[in-house]
Amino acid sequence: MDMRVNIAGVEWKNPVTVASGTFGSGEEFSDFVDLNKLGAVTTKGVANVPWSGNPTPRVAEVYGGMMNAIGLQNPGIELFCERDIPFLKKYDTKIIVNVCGHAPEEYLAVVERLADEPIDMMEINISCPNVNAGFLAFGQDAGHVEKLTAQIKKIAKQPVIMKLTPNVTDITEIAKAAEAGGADAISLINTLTGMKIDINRKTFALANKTGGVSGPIVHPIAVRMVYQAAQAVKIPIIGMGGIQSAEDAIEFLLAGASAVSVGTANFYHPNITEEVVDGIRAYMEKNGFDKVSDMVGIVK
Amino acid sequence: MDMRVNIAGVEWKNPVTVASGTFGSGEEFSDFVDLNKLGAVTTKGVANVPWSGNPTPRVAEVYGGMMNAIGLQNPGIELFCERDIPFLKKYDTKIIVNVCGHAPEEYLAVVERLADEPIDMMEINISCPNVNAGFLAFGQDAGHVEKLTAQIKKIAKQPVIMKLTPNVTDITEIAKAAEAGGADAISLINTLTGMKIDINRKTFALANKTGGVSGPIVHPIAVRMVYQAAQAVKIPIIGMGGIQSAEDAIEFLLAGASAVSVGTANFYHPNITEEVVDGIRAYMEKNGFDKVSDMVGIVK
Amino acid sequence: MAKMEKEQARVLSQEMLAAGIYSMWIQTKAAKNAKPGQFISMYTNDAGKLLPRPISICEIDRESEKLRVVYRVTGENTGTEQFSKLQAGDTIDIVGSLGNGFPLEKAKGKKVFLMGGGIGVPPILQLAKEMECEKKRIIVGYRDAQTFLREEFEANGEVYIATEDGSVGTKGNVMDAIREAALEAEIIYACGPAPMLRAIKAYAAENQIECYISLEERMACGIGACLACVCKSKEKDAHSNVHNKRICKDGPVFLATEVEI
Amino acid sequence: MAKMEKEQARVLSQEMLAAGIYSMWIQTKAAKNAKPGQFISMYTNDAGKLLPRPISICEIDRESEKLRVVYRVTGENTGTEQFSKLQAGDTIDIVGSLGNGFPLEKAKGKKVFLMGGGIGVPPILQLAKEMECEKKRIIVGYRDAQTFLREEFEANGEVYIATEDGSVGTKGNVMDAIREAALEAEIIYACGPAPMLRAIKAYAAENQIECYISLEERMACGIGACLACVCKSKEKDAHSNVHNKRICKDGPVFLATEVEI
Ligand SMILES: Cc1cc2nc3c(=O)[nH]c(=O)nc-3n(C[C@H](O)[C@H](O)[C@H](O)COP(=O)(O)OP(=O)(O)OC[C@H]3O[C@@H](n4cnc5c(N)ncnc54)[C@H](O)[C@@H]3O)c2cc1C
Ligand SMILES: Cc1cc2nc3c(=O)[nH]c(=O)nc-3n(C[C@H](O)[C@H](O)[C@H](O)COP(=O)(O)OP(=O)(O)OC[C@H]3O[C@@H](n4cnc5c(N)ncnc54)[C@H](O)[C@@H]3O)c2cc1C
Ligand SMILES: Cc1cc2nc3c(=O)[nH]c(=O)nc-3n(C[C@H](O)[C@H](O)[C@H](O)COP(=O)(O)O)c2cc1C
Ligand SMILES: Cc1cc2nc3c(=O)[nH]c(=O)nc-3n(C[C@H](O)[C@H](O)[C@H](O)COP(=O)(O)O)c2cc1C
Ligand code: FES
Ligand code: FES
Repeated sequence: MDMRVNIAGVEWKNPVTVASGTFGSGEEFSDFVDLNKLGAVTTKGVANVPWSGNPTPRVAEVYGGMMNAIGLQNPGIELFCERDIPFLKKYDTKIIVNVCGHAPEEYLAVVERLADEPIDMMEINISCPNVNAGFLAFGQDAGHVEKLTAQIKKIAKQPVIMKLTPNVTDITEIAKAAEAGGADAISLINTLTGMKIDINRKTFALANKTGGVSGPIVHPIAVRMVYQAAQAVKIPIIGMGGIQSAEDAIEFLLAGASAVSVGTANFYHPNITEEVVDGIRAYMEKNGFDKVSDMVGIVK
Repeated sequence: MDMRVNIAGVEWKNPVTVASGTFGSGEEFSDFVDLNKLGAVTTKGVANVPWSGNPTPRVAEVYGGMMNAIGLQNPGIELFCERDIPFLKKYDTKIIVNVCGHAPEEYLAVVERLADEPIDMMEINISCPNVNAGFLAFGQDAGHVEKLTAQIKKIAKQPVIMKLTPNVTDITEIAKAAEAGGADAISLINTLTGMKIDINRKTFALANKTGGVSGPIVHPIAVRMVYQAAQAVKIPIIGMGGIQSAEDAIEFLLAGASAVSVGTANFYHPNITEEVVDGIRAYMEKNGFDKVSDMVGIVK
Repeated sequence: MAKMEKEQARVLSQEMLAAGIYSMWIQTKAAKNAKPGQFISMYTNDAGKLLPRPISICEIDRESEKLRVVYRVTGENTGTEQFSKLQAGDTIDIVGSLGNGFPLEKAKGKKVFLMGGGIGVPPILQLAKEMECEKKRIIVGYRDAQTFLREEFEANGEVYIATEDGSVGTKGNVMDAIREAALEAEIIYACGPAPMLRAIKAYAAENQIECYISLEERMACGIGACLACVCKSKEKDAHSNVHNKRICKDGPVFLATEVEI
Repeated sequence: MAKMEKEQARVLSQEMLAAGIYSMWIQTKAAKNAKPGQFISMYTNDAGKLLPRPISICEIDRESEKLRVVYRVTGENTGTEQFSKLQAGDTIDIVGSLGNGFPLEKAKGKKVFLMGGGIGVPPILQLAKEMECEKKRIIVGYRDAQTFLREEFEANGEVYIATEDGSVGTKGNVMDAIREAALEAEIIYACGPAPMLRAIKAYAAENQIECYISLEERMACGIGACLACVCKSKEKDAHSNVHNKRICKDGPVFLATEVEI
């Protein structure tokens, strides 16, 4: 059983990574999961300078999932490079650094700073609010996506994964824009924007009013978008959204994702990633797939 | 306790109706629910001619919800007017007829045919695939929405509710387009497009490949969109998406909806609509609201 | 019509009949007016699994308001697996009885085949118990020697068994069993997988036998409202105004010539 | 560090202590290294409710690997309501023990206040049991005469009670109780609602008393990974590199002067 996958020239030992922001920098979960068993670790988003994030409450439970408005709190790229990258280097897994910013310059500063760091890939979170586009995010506008991708590619020393937001009319248009901008891969989906109202306190459940919905409830929407994107672009896709079992992950692979990320489920099932790896292997065995890549995108 | 609401000049006895397509023409549920207790009955979508709908399987269960691709099977407006409207007229409730079409002419034919029928409102489903816009629906393009609304308003004899799809980047843009076109009210959300893959059979769970996701899992997304729309337009809003309790309904009212529709929950909780009416009343009592309208949009 | 509702039924017993095949008796008002061939919608307690599982009625005790269902656990983490863990004293939410049932009265004075295959076998039992006819032949097909419900059938008619692996009765399917025993009928009632029903429909057409078949489809409402569970009908259907009939409401039992399968 | 995991703990007993307040003993490996002031993440079996409920440890039996939690049912259809229905023999998924706990050792030789209010009362019990100090005064505030855990406290220190309705002890809150009895302390440990903690923090600042408070916030991971549960910190935090500390990992117990509440 060959679990290896090749994502934009980087070979992962298996197709399973974690969704950014749900696994800290890896360190927090290292008591629960043997990080050596993961194809890659994707870190929480990091910006050029430290961000304080949003006021609390930052999370709320919703039926079958959760909502968050952490606001991308992060220690800034300097401390991240000093502390978190060396920690992850102790493990035999690939390192994907998730990058955020409010404006192109901020993304570019992080990408540049990462150039000489021993990381394997970077993932660009374009769901961050774009200071130049009102309340929309970079990722909601194909033009911005293509431009930002191209700017990043020009200076990036590692393969670039553009991470798409699902809050768009047509995901294929955005996926194509990322590809046109030169992205080496895309990942999707980020969270769906939602809102919860506390009817007793008569106010929003989150201080930020809206938050990003994640967890099992987003899975069917994520599978649809991964499928549509897979029909639209040739670059590899990392599928995520609501994975809480190997079966959920396999749906993404069959729909056209070359790898998958496990997110919210880490919070209530801390060693779920290991189970997903084992479950994919068992499925391959049962269904006669020798290589993971033989499964990718076969449902059309 | 005054439960009455006035939606575009039509007075409902309470703010609760059913979501189109989840309650048949009302007849199928009349053994379970006293239709006299509903503010309004919204019928399944009807077109100018009978539609056969999609091949089966047309539904699939997903975690905390379902997916459907019925394909708007309907008996056509003639039989509908002969049989279903007279049935509903026996009850003391408002009648909202949901209208579908592939092209403007088809919508207009239905609207025209309804002119002299004793119905109270019509709801225009603009999530139908638009034959002139590739795989997009009318409702995914603000220009189409405004134009179609204006065309319908020109001939409609009853107040017109435009029913919005959530599969868009910016719901406020679409809501404003409906308002600009002259809509008397808007309703949202229709289903979110999803996909499920049967990993054992290695094919799509639905014959149509994609389907519309509904049920409790869409609630936070629906509340967010209703809230955003309420900040953007002045016309009344009918909120729906995942209501399975009075609490869920109240969130919509506090977020700015003047009335609510219960959909998928009818399938697993057939008399849920009565419970929602009673639960809203109990909440008003407990929280000192004399009129439903006093609750509407107070969370800002 | 009587006011209907989702009812919390009480589990009276739960028994495994064969590998993965369970039998459950429940206490429910739905038994009062139930007919063979009808089904009930069974609901899980799992907030992740909201849709009903339609399960045929296997036996009816109208007097003491009890129903029996016999069902297959289709896999891990399924609703039917959850049902199989219920024990006497537990409750289960159901809606029923639903659908039209088999037209029993048509069998009067006739030679009848009652045919069941796989998990389509259970509804044949109540049918066999209530049927009054000239000659009652029950032909049931199983995968292997786990011929669940066999004794009950033998108490209610002349039983022929087919098994895929040949371990009991005719090796093959119910059609093979008929041929082997050179049986004949004037009317057929059948429930089972689509290929079996197709074969029976063809056989009935060829021999001009009146034939009723019970169909399956994914359901969401179970009561005719959502139009999920349609099958193609030969004629334009009066209700739908297109060539579609609702299996939950207009069926699950159809005259074989009415529907395309 | 030891390999951690989500554990299926066994419920040993469940008891209602006061209206809506329950006490549960569970069998769990987490007891082994548990400390007063730490908490456990408790998970429901409800597919609709996926996030953990953080609940403080009320008592620890390290020897026989048992933990006690005392918790309030916050409303209908909540996770805590589901917990309250568990009975001896049932299982519950937990992760723990989590957080830092109260710095017990700092109390050596000092006059101590152990202050608990409302549902912040329970963690004070194990603290009282383990604390070695010069003078141990336990000041606990309740809504009314339902003064749960009172006997246990009386077995472990000098107890002062405040009730909002004045039915027992001082009418008012724990601060009123201190004033009424003119008590003094050199170190304070407290857990309770934010307004109470604010008052205690101010009192401690005024009187220059070392003070440790246990905070609450909504959590998603409980282990420091998601950054949901932060509070504002006075200094830039070494881990976050901003003025935020994680209550689940860096707390829930903080030196009062470290955090802004
Ligand atoms: C009228 C009718 C009568 C039936 N009678 C019986 C019976 O007596 N005994 C029995 O074992 N089975 C019967 N079935 C099949 C039974 O409904 C399915 O096996 C069952 O719903 C599967 O549910 P699950 O929880 O095991 O699977 P899951 O995979 O958890 O089901 C997911 C969803 O798919 C639906 N589904 C899956 N398979 C089927 C199917 N074959 N038909 C309809 N819906 C399906 C489920 O209802 C559920 O909504 C009948 C089906 C119909 C339509
Ligand atoms: C460190 C810590 C220790 C605690 N110790 C105790 C204790 O010993 N006894 C006790 O009764 N309560 C304690 N609480 C509060 C307890 O966590 C909440 O009352 C509980 O989570 C509410 O869950 P629910 O199922 O009743 O409510 P629901 O409304 O179903 O909860 C929905 C979501 O909100 C979260 N939530 C709701 N209220 C709170 C809250 N006050 N704090 C944190 N999360 C909340 C829940 O965890 C859940 O994720 C503690 C909280 C923290 C942070
Ligand atoms: C608490 C939380 C924090 C997140 N932070 C980030 C982030 O920093 N960068 C990012 O690209 N995505 C972030 N996400 C989105 C996830 O990486 C993922 O795209 C999304 O949650 C969907 O997957 P899931 O349903 O498996 O969680 C975050 C999600 C959660 C729940
Ligand atoms: C089976 C089914 C059929 C539907 N048919 C229609 C329809 O004919 N016209 C329409 O406007 N919406 C239709 N809808 C969408 C619902 O009216 C509603 O907008 C959506 O399901 C969200 O609400 P819910 O989560 O409460 O179901 C249908 C939904 C379902 C589940
Ligand atoms: S299941 Fe809804 S019409 Fe049959
Ligand atoms: S709950 Fe996740 S960091 Fe505290």
